Amino acid sequence: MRGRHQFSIHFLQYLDPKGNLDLPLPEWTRDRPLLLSIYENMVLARLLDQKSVALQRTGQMGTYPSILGQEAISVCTGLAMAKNDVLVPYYRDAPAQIIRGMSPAEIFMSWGGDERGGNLNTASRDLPICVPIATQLTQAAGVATALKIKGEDSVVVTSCGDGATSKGDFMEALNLAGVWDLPIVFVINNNRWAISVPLAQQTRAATLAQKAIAAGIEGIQVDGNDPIAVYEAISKAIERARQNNTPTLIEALSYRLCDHTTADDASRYRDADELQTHWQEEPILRFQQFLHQQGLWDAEREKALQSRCQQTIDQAVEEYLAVKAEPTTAIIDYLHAFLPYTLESQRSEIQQKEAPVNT
Amino acid sequence: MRGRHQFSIHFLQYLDPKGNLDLPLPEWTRDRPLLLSIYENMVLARLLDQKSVALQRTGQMGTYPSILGQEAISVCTGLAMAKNDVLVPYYRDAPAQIIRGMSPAEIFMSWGGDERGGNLNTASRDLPICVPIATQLTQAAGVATALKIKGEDSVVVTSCGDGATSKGDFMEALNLAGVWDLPIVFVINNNRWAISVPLAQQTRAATLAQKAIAAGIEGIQVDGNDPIAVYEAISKAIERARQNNTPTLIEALSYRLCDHTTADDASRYRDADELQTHWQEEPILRFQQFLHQQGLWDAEREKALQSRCQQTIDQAVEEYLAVKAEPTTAIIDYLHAFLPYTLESQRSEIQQKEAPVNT
Amino acid sequence: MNVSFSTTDGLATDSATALDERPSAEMQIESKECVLVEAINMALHYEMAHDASVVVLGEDVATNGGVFRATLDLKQAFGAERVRDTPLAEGLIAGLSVGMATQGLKPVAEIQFMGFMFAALEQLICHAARMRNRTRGRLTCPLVVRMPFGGGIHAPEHHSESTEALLAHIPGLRVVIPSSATRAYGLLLGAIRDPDPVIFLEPKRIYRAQAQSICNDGQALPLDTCFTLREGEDVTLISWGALISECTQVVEQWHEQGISVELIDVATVSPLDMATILQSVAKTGRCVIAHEAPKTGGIGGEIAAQLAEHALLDLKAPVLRVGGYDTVMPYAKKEALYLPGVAEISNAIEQVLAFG
Amino acid sequence: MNVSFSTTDGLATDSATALDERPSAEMQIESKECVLVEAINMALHYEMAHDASVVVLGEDVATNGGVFRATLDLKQAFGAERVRDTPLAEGLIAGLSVGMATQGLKPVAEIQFMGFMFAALEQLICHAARMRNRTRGRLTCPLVVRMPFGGGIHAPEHHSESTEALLAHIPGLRVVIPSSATRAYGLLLGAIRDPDPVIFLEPKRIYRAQAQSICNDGQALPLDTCFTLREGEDVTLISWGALISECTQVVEQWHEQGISVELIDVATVSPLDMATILQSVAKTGRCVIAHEAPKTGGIGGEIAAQLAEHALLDLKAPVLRVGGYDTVMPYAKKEALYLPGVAEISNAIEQVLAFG
Ligand SMILES: Cc1ncc(C[n+]2csc(CCOP(=O)(O)OP(=O)(O)O)c2C)c(N)n1
Ligand SMILES: Cc1ncc(C[n+]2csc(CCOP(=O)(O)OP(=O)(O)O)c2C)c(N)n1
Ligand SMILES: [Mg+2]
Ligand SMILES: [Mg+2]
Repeated sequence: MRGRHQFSIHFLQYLDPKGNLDLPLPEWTRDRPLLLSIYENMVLARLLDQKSVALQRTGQMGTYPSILGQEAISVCTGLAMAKNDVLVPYYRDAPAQIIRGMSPAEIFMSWGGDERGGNLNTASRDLPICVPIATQLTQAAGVATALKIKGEDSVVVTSCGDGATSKGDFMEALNLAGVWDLPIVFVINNNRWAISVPLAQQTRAATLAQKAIAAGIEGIQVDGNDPIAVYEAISKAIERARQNNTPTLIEALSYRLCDHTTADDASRYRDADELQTHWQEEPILRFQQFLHQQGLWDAEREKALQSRCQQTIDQAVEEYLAVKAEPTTAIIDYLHAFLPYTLESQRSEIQQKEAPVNT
Repeated sequence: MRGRHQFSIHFLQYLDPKGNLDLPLPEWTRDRPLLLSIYENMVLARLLDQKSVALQRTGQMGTYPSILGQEAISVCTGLAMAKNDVLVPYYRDAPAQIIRGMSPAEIFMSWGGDERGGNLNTASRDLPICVPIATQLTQAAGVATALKIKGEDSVVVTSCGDGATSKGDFMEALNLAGVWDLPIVFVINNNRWAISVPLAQQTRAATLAQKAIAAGIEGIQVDGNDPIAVYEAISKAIERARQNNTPTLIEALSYRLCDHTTADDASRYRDADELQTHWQEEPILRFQQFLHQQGLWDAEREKALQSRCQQTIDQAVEEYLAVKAEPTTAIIDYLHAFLPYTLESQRSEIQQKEAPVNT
Repeated sequence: MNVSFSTTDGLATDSATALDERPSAEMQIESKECVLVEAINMALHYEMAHDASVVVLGEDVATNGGVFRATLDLKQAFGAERVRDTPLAEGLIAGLSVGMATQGLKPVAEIQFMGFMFAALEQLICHAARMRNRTRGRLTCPLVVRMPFGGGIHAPEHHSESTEALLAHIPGLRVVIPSSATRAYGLLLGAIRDPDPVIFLEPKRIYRAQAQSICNDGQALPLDTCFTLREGEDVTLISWGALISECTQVVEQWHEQGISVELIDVATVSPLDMATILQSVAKTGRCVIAHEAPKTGGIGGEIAAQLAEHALLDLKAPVLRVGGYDTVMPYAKKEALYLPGVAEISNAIEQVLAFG
Repeated sequence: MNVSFSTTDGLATDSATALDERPSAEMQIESKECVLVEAINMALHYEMAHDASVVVLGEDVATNGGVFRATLDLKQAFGAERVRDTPLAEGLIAGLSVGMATQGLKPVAEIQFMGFMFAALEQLICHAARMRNRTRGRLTCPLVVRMPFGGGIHAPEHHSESTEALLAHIPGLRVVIPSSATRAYGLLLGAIRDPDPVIFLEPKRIYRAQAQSICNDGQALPLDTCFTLREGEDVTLISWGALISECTQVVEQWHEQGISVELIDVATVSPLDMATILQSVAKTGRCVIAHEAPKTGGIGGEIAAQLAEHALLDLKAPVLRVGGYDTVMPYAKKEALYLPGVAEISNAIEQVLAFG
């Protein structure tokens, strides 16, 4: 306990913004289908994102938080996890949720103000997205504790934004993961902004990864727009968690190329140049160039992929817009397993109201 | 932001448990009155502590948290602060509060269940002790912010226990102190136990001082039973805070030689050997031996001091037991600056009740 | 003895039928003289032995058995995996419980004192109460949060409050308060087996009051009914928790004067079993409600309001509420001034009797 | 213009006399057409200009001027020292405010949405509401916590709740809710000048509804009275916040049918100005209370209870409450089903008129 203690935080990057390698590729990159799947999911994510914004703008969906430029983080999270693992996501994790079996239509539903969007395929035990910042993190620790108590070899992956690291829950969860040896991976999408508050006003820490030191756990910083670095860090962390119940904090450095949500106007507080420079580092083009260099990609493939994804999205929109309204009583029927008799009169009142027009 | 980051935490100790020096003494130790004052205040603190426990055992006071063995931390805190600085204490800081002008009788009153104990001398702007763990820390950050806004050159010193470092508020306050450059010093009394929970079950961090790294601020670990190390660390930290608004986290390693409070029985969860070994490191005897070696102390001085302190305590007890009961309406008269008319009828009800017998 | 883990989906039904599932022949049943806190401990031992998905967590609950000893010997009996001392963070305790509950465990968390529950409210209100609704039943939150509450034990600041009304206003949370050892045993079993979140408030002032002989047969009590402790014709007296003792004294006093008071222990303050209360007031026409919490905004107000709405014509006198004053709970020396007692309750009854 | 800092001791009196201290001649007074959120912004500008101890803090309040623009241009006008974007932590925002307030500042904190207030409750309930009492007046907490609240704007989960009853039950906290631009201006000034903590809840659904011409004269409104918006003889209709708009429509409707409804805007829901309400019900004998919060345990219950206690003989009909259902606030698609509206309120009035 006494004496001098040394700590260090490393930064991991394989692909520079131009898509050139500055480290030898890890083993797993031999798996070409995986590389292509990373790319395809990022492309799908971006199209889904664009469509979501469009639906909101045309009044067909509610407020939506775009993930423009941050696709690599959530995509690699989804791909690095095993089916039996549990995802405890935050609201910019649609890509991971889709990879884990949620349909794009369900994503639209959640943001369209329909609770059924959180139902996923009923087989899943992933948590739905969480709006109160950082509150998902202590829940994730609880999920990891449950897996451990039940003797499963599954792990938990949970995520949050840079702003979330200022809320006490973040450190409470990290600290517990350390002292209880929980099989959990914390992924921070450091997109440099919390609505209008830049990272520099969020903390004086040089990195967010070093917050792991306070909990006595592993922390690493990666280029969050480099899919290879992100996948490598997350899959290694998952492995450690699965083998030895060792928790890890991963800070994925990215940038929010969009407004905070469709309700926000970032031009009020962020200057255009900063935005422009970060467009040079966005993950999709970067990874496409890499695939080209590896001889894994060409214009034709790109064209095919784009239209394939576009189709998926268009179908999802149709599906979404065709969804039948829930019975009005749904607003009270899921409150408890069994409706307390005291609520029966309220339920019949609700039953007599007609469903509101879908807005 | 990117790249490799290095951090280290140092441990400071001048006096080993036998009172022998293992480092050259700092400048300020030439100030003999100060050295003696440290010792005298520790002796007073211990007598006050014994008396408080006795009062509780005899039903003359409520639950009381002893500070046995941890006197050096609070005493040096009180002595290192300037009059104009602000203390935001926790419940084991009676020694610092007394040094800053609170009377022992007021200490008895607070623990005797009388709000007037929190009134101090009305000139003071120190906060009273805080029961909900760690909640004083964000308040302390607010006090420091106020001092800064008002352009004062005063600083804030706040304290908490080792268990408190697990509560989110702790990190929220630390993080803010860093990003707002606050003139504040955080002192952790690491007495190794949070009621029945040992430090090893509180966190996996090797030190509590390293939690400063998460906030990007200075952290240092000191032997909390070595008054010279504690005073040195706190006064230097206060100086930095006053000069450059640089916050510091100080972990003072000590040990709870007593039960958690008079309501606790530590023998249920802590083995006697551990307790015995830590008696070898307690601060008062250690410092007395040091003073002897420095030729500053002898049996006669000790005798005189003991009786002087005993007198102070005895007077305080008399004072405490002689305190007149407050008017019954005091329970509502301090709720607001002006009693809302809606409470007038309740007030007159209260007025008609006679004061409960002092228990 | 069922030691299989309930699946997330299975949970609701498991718990729903839990009562029947437990033939009392299953284990030899002993009866025991217990005070309230011992009854709680007995219920925890029983349920942990019969349902491996039950997990206990909180500050000082494991090695120390809880600062009030409610979780005594659970760690010895069921091990450190299922009985856990947490780091010091109420928000964490609540968040952990929510997370565990979504994965088929049944966490029984202890908040050491109700005065320290506030850091846990974000998880309880935003998540525990909503997880089932938010996921349309895919994930559920069968957790219990136990908290000692109420005044009268000369404790330090923040150790004596009664803020049950805050929790009772949250749809999705059940709030249960025992007033005797027997009801503590049965209601806690009911709370743990309930497929949804339950806040279980323990009146610490009577933790070690009157012992009762409890048959450790695992029989749960329902969480949607008041208990009529004493039948009466002239006045209905409604209360819960520790004050039930004072109320009982008051009933005795009036009985000697030939006035029969019907005493109702609400027990589950949310959802409120108004049927029982309305029936009683329809009979007596007079009603007094007593609770320790500040009068304004307390649960007594909700009960009185429902009487004003549904029983106006039955009422022969104003509905009187006896509560704490609308001020901060005083420190120990003056808490007696704050707490309503026999005198105040008896007074109110006198007034409603005198009326009209 | 007073730019000296109030001392801790001086605070109470400073604030108490704040109203008189501000001769309206002091600065040239312009009137301006404002919607509610602009009126709040105007009051903040006015008070920061006249009292250097006022400090604004919260998430996105400085550079961005608040997500609803309530704090627009304050940073430009008064600088980054007094207008501060905090890190993302509501507990921190509350703790900071308590700390600042004890040192003679007057923090006006914003919680971005009421649904995120829970992490701040420990500080507000355990400290803001108690600091004066705990120190017998040595330290005080003259802070304001502003929060947008209520439904109807099709926001995501947790952005539409109305949990004012939780705060109204806490002795030591004032809870104030404007229902028009004019009252928002005056009540917020009153809240900032109040020597004790005030929770200021802003009905965001009407943030940009009807504009009113407001004279920026720094005149505060009192925080202990209801506002009778419409005199009437037949029924008393009581509400607050955004629902006042619907209530006004209801009053119109009934007016056309020759029924005069007295409309009371409670405005300060704690402490409750029952005198005004009792007076009105003594006149009309019939009362309907409407709020967005779940009906059970809402503030409507407290009002009805006090009527049942103090006005039983005046009541010609049961006191009816129109509230949200006792369920979780639905997501946007179905929030209209949850929220009480003109139909429900009008219905209740019809019932109390029909009774007896
Ligand atoms: C407890 C809480 N406080 C405030 C908000 C409002 N809010 C929504 S997102 C957000 C910023 C989050 O920033 P960050 O954590 O960096 O995540 P990002 O949105 O940038 O991905 C805020 C303040 C909230 N949802 N929850
Ligand atoms: C928020 C909160 N939770 C729980 C408690 C009950 N409690 C009082 S002291 C204590 C242990 C504190 O341990 P530590 O922080 O190490 O301080 P120490 O008492 O050891 O000096 C606990 C759990 C409390 N006072 N506040
Ligand atoms: Mg961000
Ligand atoms: Mg400790």
